[in-house]
Amino acid sequence: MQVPATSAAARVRLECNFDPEVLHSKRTMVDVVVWFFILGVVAKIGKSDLRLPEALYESLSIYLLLAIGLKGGTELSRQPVAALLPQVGALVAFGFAVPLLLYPLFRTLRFDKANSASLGAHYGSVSVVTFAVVSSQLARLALPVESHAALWVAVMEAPGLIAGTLVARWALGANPGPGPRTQLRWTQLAHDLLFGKSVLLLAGGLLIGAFAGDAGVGPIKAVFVTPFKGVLAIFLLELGLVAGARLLTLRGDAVKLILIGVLLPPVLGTCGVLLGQALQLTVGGMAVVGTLAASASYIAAPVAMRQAVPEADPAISITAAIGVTFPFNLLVGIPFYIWLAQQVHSP
Amino acid sequence: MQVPATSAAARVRLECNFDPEVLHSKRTMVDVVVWFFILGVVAKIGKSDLRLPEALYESLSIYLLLAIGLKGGTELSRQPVAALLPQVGALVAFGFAVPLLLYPLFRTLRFDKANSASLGAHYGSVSVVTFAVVSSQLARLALPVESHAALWVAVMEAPGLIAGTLVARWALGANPGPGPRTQLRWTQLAHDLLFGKSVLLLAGGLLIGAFAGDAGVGPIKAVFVTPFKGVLAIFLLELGLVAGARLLTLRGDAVKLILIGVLLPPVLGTCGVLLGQALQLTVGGMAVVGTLAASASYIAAPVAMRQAVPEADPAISITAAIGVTFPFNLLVGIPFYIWLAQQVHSP
Amino acid sequence: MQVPATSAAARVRLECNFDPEVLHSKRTMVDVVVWFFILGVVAKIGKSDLRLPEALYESLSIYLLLAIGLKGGTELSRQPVAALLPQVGALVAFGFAVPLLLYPLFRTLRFDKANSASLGAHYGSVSVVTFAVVSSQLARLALPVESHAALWVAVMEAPGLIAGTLVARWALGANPGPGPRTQLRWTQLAHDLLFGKSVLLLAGGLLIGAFAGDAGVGPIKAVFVTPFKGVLAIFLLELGLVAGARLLTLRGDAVKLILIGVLLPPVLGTCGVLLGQALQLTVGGMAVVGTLAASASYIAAPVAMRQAVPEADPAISITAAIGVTFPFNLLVGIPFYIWLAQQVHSP
Amino acid sequence: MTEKFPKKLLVIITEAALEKPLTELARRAGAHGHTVHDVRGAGQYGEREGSWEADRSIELKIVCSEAVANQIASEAMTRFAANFGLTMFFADVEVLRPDKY
Amino acid sequence: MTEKFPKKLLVIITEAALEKPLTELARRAGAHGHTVHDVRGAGQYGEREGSWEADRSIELKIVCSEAVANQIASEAMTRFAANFGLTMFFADVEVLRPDKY
Amino acid sequence: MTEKFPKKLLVIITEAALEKPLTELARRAGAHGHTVHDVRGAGQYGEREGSWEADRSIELKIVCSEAVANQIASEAMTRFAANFGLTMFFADVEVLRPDKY
Ligand SMILES: Nc1ncnc2c1ncn2[C@@H]1O[C@H](COP(=O)(O)O)[C@@H](O)[C@H]1O
Ligand SMILES: Nc1ncnc2c1ncn2[C@@H]1O[C@H](COP(=O)(O)O)[C@@H](O)[C@H]1O
Ligand SMILES: Nc1ncnc2c1ncn2[C@@H]1O[C@H](COP(=O)(O)O)[C@@H](O)[C@H]1O
Ligand code: NA
Ligand code: NA
Ligand code: NA
Repeated sequence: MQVPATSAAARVRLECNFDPEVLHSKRTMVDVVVWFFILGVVAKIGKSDLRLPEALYESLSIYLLLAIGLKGGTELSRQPVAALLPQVGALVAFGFAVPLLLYPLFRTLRFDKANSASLGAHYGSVSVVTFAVVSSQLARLALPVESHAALWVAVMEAPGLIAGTLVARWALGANPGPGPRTQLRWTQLAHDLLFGKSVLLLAGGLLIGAFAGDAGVGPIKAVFVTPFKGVLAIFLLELGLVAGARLLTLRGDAVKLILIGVLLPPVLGTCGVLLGQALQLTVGGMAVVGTLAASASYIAAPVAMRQAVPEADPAISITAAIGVTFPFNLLVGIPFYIWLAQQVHSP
Repeated sequence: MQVPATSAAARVRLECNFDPEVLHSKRTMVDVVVWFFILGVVAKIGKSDLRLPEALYESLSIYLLLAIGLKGGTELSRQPVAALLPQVGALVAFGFAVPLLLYPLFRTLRFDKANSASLGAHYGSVSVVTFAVVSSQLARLALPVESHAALWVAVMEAPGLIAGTLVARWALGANPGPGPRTQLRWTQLAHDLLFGKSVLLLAGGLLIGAFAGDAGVGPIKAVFVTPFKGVLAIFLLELGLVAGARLLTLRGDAVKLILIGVLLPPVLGTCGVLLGQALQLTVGGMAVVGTLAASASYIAAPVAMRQAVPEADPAISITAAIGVTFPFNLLVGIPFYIWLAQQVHSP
Repeated sequence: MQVPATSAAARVRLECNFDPEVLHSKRTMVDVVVWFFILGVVAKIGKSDLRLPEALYESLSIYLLLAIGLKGGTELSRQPVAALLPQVGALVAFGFAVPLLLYPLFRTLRFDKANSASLGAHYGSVSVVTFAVVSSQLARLALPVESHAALWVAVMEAPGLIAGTLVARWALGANPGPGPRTQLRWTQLAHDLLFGKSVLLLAGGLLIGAFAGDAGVGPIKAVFVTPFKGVLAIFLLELGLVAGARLLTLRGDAVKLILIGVLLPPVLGTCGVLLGQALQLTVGGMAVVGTLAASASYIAAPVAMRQAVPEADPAISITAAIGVTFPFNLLVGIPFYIWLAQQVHSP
Repeated sequence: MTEKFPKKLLVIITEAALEKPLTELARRAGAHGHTVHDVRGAGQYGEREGSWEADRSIELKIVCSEAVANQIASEAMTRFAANFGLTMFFADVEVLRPDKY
Repeated sequence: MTEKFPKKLLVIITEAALEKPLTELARRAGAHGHTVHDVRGAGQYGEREGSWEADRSIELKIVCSEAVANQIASEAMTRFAANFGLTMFFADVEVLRPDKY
Repeated sequence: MTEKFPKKLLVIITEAALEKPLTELARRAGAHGHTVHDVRGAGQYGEREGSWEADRSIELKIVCSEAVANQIASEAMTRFAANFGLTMFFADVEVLRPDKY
């Protein structure tokens, strides 16, 4: 992995811990939406009776996916498709590679075959909400991002899940679990990923945005653009409750899961930033790809893995993804990927 | 039925398919909210696991009814009531006549007595969401509409349902179905229509708007006016899922239902536009009355018919109303009624 | 209790029923949100099938609590904490005193011990929605309020509930009810109040607002500030349904409950306004404290009393709180407390 | 050990439109209470996903004496079975307070 | 055919406020699990529509041995029946994995 | 009095991910219908609060002949019991229209 050349100034900044010009004070460093997440975690760990109705959770996640897609879509129509192909190809390949590369690592950490494959799939796929938070941070810092970034999210959702499933098939094929193997139907898996809620709504939003264009989307911006960040805040409150619940159930393999959840993201995130650099993205773009790479899916992945690799214990992957990695990225990871992207960009 | 005199220019426009000045390009012809409906249909037919929570569906439909009422109400207070009476009377009579006139038609098509009455009731009543879509289209085309149009929706909801029930009583009275007749309590039916969700919220919104006036409604416009179209988009996504589900269940009588669902609206819509002309409405007003006439109810009607004409198979009416007529109106009908209103208006 | 000196002019105004300058016409006197409450009551009493989904009710109440907290929080950070302590102390003491003082009154009215304690707890605590309505009224009348008023709500939630529980323990200790006494665990009660939904969200919102400051909260104002009043309107529709249901179940003790529900608020409200005067609050601040004092809790209190004083019949307290006192405050009480605050302020 | 008394549990799964008529019927037939919740499902009349008004189904439970259960069931059969999706079954249950049901 | 083993199903319909106390009680009494869902209904203490906090009801199901069911039921009766809307019934069920319940 | 016919009620409480596979399995095994609703609960595999996708549980009810119930249960056991939280029980019920189930 090529280490970016850093100027003296940048090196100084590194020592004084993140760019002091951009992230000047503790208060502005933490995006307001992150406080909602923390409130949720505190509520759960404090055994509050606060419970967001499941219908609200579902409604908000549908909203976020559609809104992210729409935003990217209005810009997408202006892009020459050919120019996007290398990006898409590289991101798909990256997402696909992650589970393959992580599998031996997890096996070394004594996770069984199914769990190693499933964990890899979670990290190979991406977290839409983490994407929303990094976007919101970049907007606050006035760092522009490629306007079609939502497309990256859409294409990075599935490859990691497919690769994770392949690894599991290959690994378990020789040594099946206790129950009789259910035939994996690949067409079924492909269908479920493509028509799964996340990809369908992201892609649907992208297409609607592209078809309707800025003028068409204008009258619905009061729902899909203006309130986006506030809705994200409420969703993070709910995710805080979920993450808090996972932290409460940490048991035997707690140490392993915390280590994975904290150490993997910076590594994957660094790879992502460098990939962004290789694709000649903007600073914001590099930070976004870094964040996507570092994020672990917890909407599409758990559902997909339950179907494709039922032998894996969902508690393990979910705890790592939403109990550890998600908060880590919110609090530490995202500022770091942004900082790193700025360093890497310095000529 | 009197055919409107069309100028040479209008005739030319007719040939080149809709007014090219107003509906200039394919892209702007389709309102953005219609894409959400299509996304829903695609998701359902593609067997996606996307499901909007029922609580969201209910919440959105309550919102839409209230918002439509409120918008009409703030204007209503400025109208002399006497001036509205002829309109209201004509619309009530129209809605009442539809099931009576359609009954023999449906019987000819070999629907049984109960289903013929129930189908008529659905087409005699109106679809609130179709009204919302035509309003949104007219706004985009900058065609003004009578500001109290919501009143039309409110008064056209019930008459068709009452007439359909009467037809069923009359037809089935002589030849009751397999189960013993339940006594129809008219006071019960009247109560259920008046205090049913749709009429109550529409009328409630109208009255609140009228009482509070523009100044009073001002501070709640951020909820009931600004985001209206975006909320409509989400609701149409859900209706797309519902319509897709109905299309998937089309079976034996598919051809009949598709024919009815596609051929009735233009006929009823034309009558509606001409009625609007007779009432000396604006172009926008004629288009709205045409759309209301052409629309089939799927909120109030199914519930009312299940109580009043339980012998009718709800699948038949609902498939025609929301599986065929609703998408038809969205994609073809509404542009046609608007175009027709413009033609009719040409002096 | 010291009666405020009223000038001749004020006395004249009193006779002609409320200040004619401020509350000039019937129409503007009733805030638009109150009409939504009335619509809900009418729907319920008219036996409409209108039902707001429970998930919507829960979502809205979470929203309102968070939004009220946030709004207060952004201002809180600017206040010297020391200056707030006397206010907080006085309000806590007031809330604590109410159940102790009301207990003998309710006993005289022949309520049993448990119900007397529980009723006192409901009136000792506060209604968040009543607070929202008085704030909205004051904004309409352009009367400024202390910007940290939400803090008052947060601190006045619990004391009344604790005092009511203490009274019940003391009264029932000697003469236990039919079932064997459940050990009351005080730590449990303290935890449940502090981490209960209302206090947690109010306090959470306050802290987030204080941490993030105006700049941080800015981007989420489109969700938590702009639509606040419209959301309140929808919530009042739901509360109207709930209040209507309580009115429908009024039976034996109807007269007693109506008397309590109508006569207590003006008395408590007057005490509250005078307390506000003693604390040297603004006119708006006095009106708010008066309203809080006069309001009866129906979110936190019923839940807390069910746990702490299960012998009390929840129907009694809830009917008084939401069936009688809440509508009374909406329609009559709040205008009166505002008027009173203005009188008291007149030098 | 506290004594138990036999009762019947009648479960009715049907369209949401029948919630009010059926609970009224049950009260008239002598039931002392009922419990309802929303369900989705499939049967003879096709799938009911419960995602919108006309597609909603409920499950209604009534604990009562055998005579009352029979009365409710037979009335529901004659009035509704011909025109509504309707699934009914009886189960034997035991309760602690026989007068309550 | 796989063998079946008799167990008791205890169903408790009550106010939502008792969800936590009852599931804790069940665990202490030896139940290995439980299932809950929200319901609405009516009984001796009037109608409960479940449309807001204080009006919510739940149905709790526990599959367990007869002894555990009796223990849970009798404890629930003594602690809650006097002050809470509470409907309980027992049914005989069969399971495939007797040790699980 | 109308005649009653014995049937089996099979109740399966499990993760929401199995809703589709299990209802398909039931149809193939010969069930004429099914009813589902969302639940929360706890068991061997820990608590499931149902507050988000991966945490949702369902309760599936099938009224059918004993043979069909056995078939569904044993297939569910072999295919899913090893990897999914799964609670199943059988109860005897009576219906009025035996051919419907
Ligand atoms: N065999 C069955 N087992 C369980 N539930 C059923 C069964 N058949 C029907 N149902 C339920 O009863 C409703 C009406 O059934 P049907 O009258 O068969 O259309 C369906 O929507 C299902 O929820
Ligand atoms: N006979 C009954 N059958 C079914 N459910 C009942 C019955 N009686 C009461 N319930 C339920 O149990 C709850 C509490 O009942 P109760 O203690 O009678 O007020 C009610 O809200 C109903 O949901
Ligand atoms: N003994 C029990 N009684 C009632 N429901 C149970 C029981 N055990 C488990 N469940 C339900 O079945 C689901 C899966 O159980 P398990 O396989 O034990 O994890 C749990 O989430 C509960 O909802
Ligand atoms: Na990733
Ligand atoms: Na019509
Ligand atoms: Na108070």
